[in-house]
Amino acid sequence: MKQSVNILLSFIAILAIALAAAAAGRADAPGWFRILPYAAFGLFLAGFVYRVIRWAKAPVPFRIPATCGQGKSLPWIKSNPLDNPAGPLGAIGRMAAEIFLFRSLFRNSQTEIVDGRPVYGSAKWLWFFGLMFHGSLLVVVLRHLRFFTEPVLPAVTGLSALDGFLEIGVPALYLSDATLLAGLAFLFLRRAVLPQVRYISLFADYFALLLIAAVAATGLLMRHFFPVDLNAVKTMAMGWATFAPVAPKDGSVILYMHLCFVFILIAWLPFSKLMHLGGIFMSPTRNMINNNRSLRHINPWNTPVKVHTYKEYEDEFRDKMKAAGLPVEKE
Amino acid sequence: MSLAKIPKPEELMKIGYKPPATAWMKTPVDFRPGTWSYAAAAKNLAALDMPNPRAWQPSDSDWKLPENWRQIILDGMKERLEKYRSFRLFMDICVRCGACADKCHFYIGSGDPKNMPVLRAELIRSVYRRYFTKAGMCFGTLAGARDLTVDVLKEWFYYFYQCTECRRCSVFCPYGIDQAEITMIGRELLNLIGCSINWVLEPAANCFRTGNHLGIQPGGIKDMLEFLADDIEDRTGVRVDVPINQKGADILFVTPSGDYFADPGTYTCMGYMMLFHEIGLNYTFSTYASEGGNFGLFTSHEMVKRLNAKIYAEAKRLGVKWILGGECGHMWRVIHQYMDTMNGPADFLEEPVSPITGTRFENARSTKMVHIVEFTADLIKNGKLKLDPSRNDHIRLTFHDSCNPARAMGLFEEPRYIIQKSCNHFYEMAEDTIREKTFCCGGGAGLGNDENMEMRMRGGMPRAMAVRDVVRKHGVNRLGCICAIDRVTLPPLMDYWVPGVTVMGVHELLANALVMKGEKERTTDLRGDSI
Amino acid sequence: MKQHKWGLILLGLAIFAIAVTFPFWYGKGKTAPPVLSLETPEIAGLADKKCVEDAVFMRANHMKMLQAWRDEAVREGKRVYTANDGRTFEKSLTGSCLQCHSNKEHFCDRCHHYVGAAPSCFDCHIVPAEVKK
Amino acid sequence: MTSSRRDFLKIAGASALTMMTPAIFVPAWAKDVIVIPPGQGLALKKALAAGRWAMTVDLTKCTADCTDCIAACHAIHNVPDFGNPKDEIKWIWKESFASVFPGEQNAYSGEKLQKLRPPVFCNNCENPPCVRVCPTGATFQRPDGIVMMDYHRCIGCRLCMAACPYGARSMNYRDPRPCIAKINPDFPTRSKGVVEKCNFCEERLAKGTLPACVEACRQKALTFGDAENPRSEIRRLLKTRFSLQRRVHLGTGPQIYYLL
Amino acid sequence: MLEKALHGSLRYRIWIACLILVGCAGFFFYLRQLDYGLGITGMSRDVSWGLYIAQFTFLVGVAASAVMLVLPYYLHDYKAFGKITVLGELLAVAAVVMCILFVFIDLGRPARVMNVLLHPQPSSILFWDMIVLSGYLLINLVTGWVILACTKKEIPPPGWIKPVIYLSIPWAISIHTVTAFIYAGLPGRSFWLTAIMAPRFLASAFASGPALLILVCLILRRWGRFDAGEKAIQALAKIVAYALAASIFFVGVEMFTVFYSQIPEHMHHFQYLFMGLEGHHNLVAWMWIFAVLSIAAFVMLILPGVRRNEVWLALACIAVFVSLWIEKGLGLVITGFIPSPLGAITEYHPTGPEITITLGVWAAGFFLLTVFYKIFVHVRGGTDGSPCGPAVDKMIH
Repeated sequence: MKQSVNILLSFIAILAIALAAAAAGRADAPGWFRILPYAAFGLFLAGFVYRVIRWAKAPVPFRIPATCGQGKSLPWIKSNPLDNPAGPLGAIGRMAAEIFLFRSLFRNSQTEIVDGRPVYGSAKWLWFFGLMFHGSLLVVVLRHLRFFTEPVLPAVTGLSALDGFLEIGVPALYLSDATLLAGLAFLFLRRAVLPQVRYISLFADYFALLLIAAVAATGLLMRHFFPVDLNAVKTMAMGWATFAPVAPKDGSVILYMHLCFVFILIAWLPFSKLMHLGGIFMSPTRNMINNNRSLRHINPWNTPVKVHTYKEYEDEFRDKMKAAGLPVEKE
Repeated sequence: MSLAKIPKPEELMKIGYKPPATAWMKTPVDFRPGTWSYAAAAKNLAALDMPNPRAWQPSDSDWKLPENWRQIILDGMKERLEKYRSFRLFMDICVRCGACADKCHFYIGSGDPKNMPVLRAELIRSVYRRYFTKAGMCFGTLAGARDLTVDVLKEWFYYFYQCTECRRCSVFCPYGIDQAEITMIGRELLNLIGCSINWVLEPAANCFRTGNHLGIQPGGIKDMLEFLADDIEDRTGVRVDVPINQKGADILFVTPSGDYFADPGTYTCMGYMMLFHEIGLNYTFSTYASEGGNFGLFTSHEMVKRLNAKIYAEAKRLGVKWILGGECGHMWRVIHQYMDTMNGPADFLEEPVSPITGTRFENARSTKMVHIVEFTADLIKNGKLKLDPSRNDHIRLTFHDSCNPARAMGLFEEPRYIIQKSCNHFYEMAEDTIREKTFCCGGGAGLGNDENMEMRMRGGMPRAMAVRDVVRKHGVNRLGCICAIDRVTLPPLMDYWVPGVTVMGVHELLANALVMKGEKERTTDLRGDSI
Repeated sequence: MKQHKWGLILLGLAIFAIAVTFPFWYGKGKTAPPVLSLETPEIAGLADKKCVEDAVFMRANHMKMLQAWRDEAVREGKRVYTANDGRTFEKSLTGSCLQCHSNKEHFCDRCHHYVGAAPSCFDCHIVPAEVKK
Repeated sequence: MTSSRRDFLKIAGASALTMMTPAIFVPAWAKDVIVIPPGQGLALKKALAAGRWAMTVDLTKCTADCTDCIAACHAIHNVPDFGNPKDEIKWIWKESFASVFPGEQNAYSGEKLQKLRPPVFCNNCENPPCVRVCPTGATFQRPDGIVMMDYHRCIGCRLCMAACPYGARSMNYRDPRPCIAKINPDFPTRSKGVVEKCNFCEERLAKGTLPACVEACRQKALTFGDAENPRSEIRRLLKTRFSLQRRVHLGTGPQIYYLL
Repeated sequence: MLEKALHGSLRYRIWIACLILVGCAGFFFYLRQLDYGLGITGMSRDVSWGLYIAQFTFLVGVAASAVMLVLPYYLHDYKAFGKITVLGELLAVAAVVMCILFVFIDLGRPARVMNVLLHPQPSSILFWDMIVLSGYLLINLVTGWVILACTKKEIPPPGWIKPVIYLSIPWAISIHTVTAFIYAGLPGRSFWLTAIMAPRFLASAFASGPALLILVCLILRRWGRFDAGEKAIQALAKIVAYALAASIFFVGVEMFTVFYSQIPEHMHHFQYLFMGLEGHHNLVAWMWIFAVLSIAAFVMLILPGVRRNEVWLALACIAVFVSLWIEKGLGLVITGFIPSPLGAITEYHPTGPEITITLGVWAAGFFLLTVFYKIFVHVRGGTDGSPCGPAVDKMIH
């Protein structure tokens, strides 16, 4: 199968990165790890800003919200301010629901033909696991602030405590790690197994999932199977944050792999489909207010066009109009 | 005519959703008869000053493209990437989750993976990546990029003219990616090298010259409207006026030409005329702006603007206070989302106020154009109409939300309110097929032609099956809608999938129930069927 | 209506940039990494200043080792740990570890606070020095 | 399994390949419960070992108003005093003869019996129902008969309290630490939410000392020893004296013998 | 389908808001309990299980009752239950979720709950109870949801669902049997040490669960646009009547054995329950309410004329539910500890926080139940073919 090649390739790519990281770790990485984090983070930030500015530079010539509920019209008709926002509050609410709750994906259904007719079943798994994956990722990222703040922010400590509420093992298994991997597993399997989704999947689709999975897996391995000296890790992280980078002391191979995957992930993010992180905020069908008829929207490049004027029209049809008894401008 | 050529419904229903063994980039397009529309005639291209007028058909191997066609397209893409944030964004942020896949009526009806909105967009995205992103330039296929070849161009033509721009996919997309936007840009690009379909360009050319799609000249319009007035008198005993091009009228009424020239739209038009007469509205038709529809929407943004300009121009010339629009789908997408931006501001008009009820239509404050169902719902709510719903007792109705009023306006309750007040037997279709999740008739966006009939029947299948369900469950015999294209495309769809169901506009239903001053006792509905 | 909405977009970008650069400007990280104090009388009295296993291993693995000790001592009654170099120790947090590292505040806590670890050992196990106070 | 875990620590400690040792791919928390083969354990040189630990309480020596054993036990084990009977935690306490031995008294029992206040504690049963019902193995029986509480593993479901026919178990309904008069650093306190009980001073046995209550009893009423060793003092006492066990008909095999 | 629960009438929204409010109050006090420990409750060294475990016991019965719909429909093709088996399955789901919550909040160290899985102890009945309860939850969630989804799609349910449904029948028996074994297998607790504990549990379960279902059906008929059908409701009422009869009979049997044998240890508990012991009679009033209500309910249900009257039926069902709640939810668990093995009588008084937390869990369960039934009614209403005119009317105010 042609589409399986992409899966294979992405596995190979991940493996290659892991090996490279291992090699870099052996070959006395310190120098490397003084530049790499800044390079990756710089690419991430600059790339992200660049992409957003690039989108922003293109105007939104027309107001094209996709309306998914009753619009605001006559006062006695109950409108749906969230799915069909009539004002900025509604639009903000709609975006918030989209970003935090994956509102549109919540609508998802599954179509199949049964007994010669299409039926539409509820299909919330993608929504559920998608939300679980993204939410877990957010928690994981926030938790890592413990390596970047000194003293550790109380909120971060609280979040970690909540996340490790179930005392599974020592150190306690973070639930977000488990749910993150579960979400990733669902998304990957879905992509690799469902024929339709596999058909549309590109190399980058698998690679993105596997890269994040690699980050999560190396992180989990470090926490539970190949412990590292957290003091040294934090010293390294704080070194970066204070622009006084120090090489990780006694860094393990897994740590190098973890870092390498993270650097590649954040450096690649702005230039990949993962940029949907920023893009969702800009989507005109979602972030616009449906007030087209009550407030004029301006198109900055409203190019003049050639039209067929009434004069030209009457000139052509004047006789016929007169014959039909229709009024004309010019007798 | 082509109904005979297309397979029987049972045959058509055998849809395989298994994707082909070859990767989509390596699966060439097959111009199978019945699934594509004829190319635009040279005369129509010329009439609209469009490039590369010539005689050709998509099934030809040589499309007689201009020498530098690739450059034209790429330049056009670049220009549009800079002009439309939607286009650039939608090229960039799709994650190919596939949530849109089985939401497209053409995919459900055909099983062709390139009819999944995501893949339809990938057709153009792959070219975007190849020429406009570093990754695509460097890594090619691995980055999902591919060269723009004639085969790719043919694929574009086939699949962008196999999308009705209904926006159903956009409802389900987690990023709101709107395939209609991508299709519109895709069609614009194709138009740059003269690749369009005749069923779009002929109405557009007609509209540009005569003011309406059918190319009807002023006298013809008057005759037809008078004829409808005769019919009204015959059914009701009331003679209604037919004001045309009247200066000094309060309101300009614009409706698709299909409403006064083709059944069953004509009954809807009779409905408008009866309603306006009954409430004593001071309004006028126009022969110059005799078309509400706008096939420019299926051509290019520029063409939208060219064809739409007549409405405001005519309103200004006639000196009306505001504009009332009839039942139409894409007409309302243009009026709601484009008209004011393109051809406004309409500062020569007044903010719309119903002369009958005094209601101020706040939501049309700037555009100054009110949808007739908003107008009528307001009349009913204020008790200005006397309705006898039992006159519609022979009708068991279900209602089809047209894509554009649904997903570009959110016009759901107004038509239902009118329906509910005008008849006693109203049944909704399955909830996944109505309101914002409504299915296309299969023939929108200029695809409602006969040569494309198989694809229309496939694309319309989800809608038709939902109708069939309520036919079986509730004995429904009539399909209501508020769209002129629906009134043209749904009857053959119903004949094919659900024989026995006929199609009507909401104002036909209203007019059946409307008790008019001085009317005789009604024995038939507007169609002459006894009640 | 405004066209580009540059205001909103730039605001959003600024918020984003501020958020992701948080560790850089939060700035409280100038403090040096904690120095774990080994200055207790017990350690001072040791001829060979060596922990149960070597320090690199202990830094990364002490929690796992303590957990293993815990289960073996409580559940299996095996209370003697033979270190890699042959020395033996009682498997006991209070009885072994805290005897040398009697300065919990300056040894355990400093690092635990630094990396945001919150072990629950001391909910039950007692630091002898603290009781004496 | 057990030795491999010790090996892990050794190997891991020695090897520079800290992170690459496949042996540690088994997470510590995924380890099965270890079944201790008989005759193993208590490796400390001075540790006291037995086939089955048991205790006799000589009711002829035990005086009703003496609480030395209780005080010693509770002090050494950091047993808190909450000051209310609801949350009360007790390892040893005294009850009336009728309560301890329901059915063993009669209407005409002499004053001598009625006046007795036998000390009661966990019987460290031979067939302990609390171990049977514990869903996590937090309560388990050692090969030497001691019924142990693993405070690290207890989830606080209190099924063992329902199962114990002797009311020997207490639940930490709240944080005990603030209510401990004087903390003994050599024994852990408990956290709120776990169940605890007499453990036959297994921590003292490991160090070669007798249970605290036995040591504390000035009347020498308590004798502790190996019931499986026919030459032990406890066996001698049981051979020569009449003894009662609490609710022995329940089949639990209590290992506290009351001598009369 | 989940989205259907997000919209509803004013009455629905108020009801949901109330449930959320009570749930939040419960959650607040649960946080207090987490902080302070179980000492916040009325439980003590002697009475170490209280309201929480008692509710758990009672609700296992409610959960098991789904079998009373599934069995007649699937094994005996009793068509009248066809429309409402899903109701029973979803009730079971909500009840099992409440059970699990009640066990969870009763734990002293909830954070360690996973130890049950990490260190499984096959000798522990609680371990088996966890397995049968989670299995039952899964079975009912899957069957209920799949059948509902198929109803919505108007397609026949998939073939594999049948074996799962058959499996749910013995499984339902097992959850209550295993739960009964938690009590019946304890050597020192003579009150529970009886071989008919499991049958007693089942009998009361088959009365209380269907009684609740009847009430739900009556509510849905009046306010929910769903009619389960008179035949189904009457059949359920008969099930309740005979199960209640069996339940009362079993209690009588226990009393005979205890009081005729005159073994003091066994007698004390019943004396405490119905007469009070040594001046302690906390539960006496409750138990007599139980006795009166259950017998009155039995009489009402056994008389066809009374049973067919909707109001009387509702009253009888409330009486059944309340009386069995008293018997299982108060009497059975707490009395096992009174008197204690050492003969001490410690009374048990649930505290305010404890009651609030208990109500919070009930609210969570009813929230789930409401959501399920909202979806159920929507799906049923959508396919049963009521004209949609009135619905539109409601949307436009």
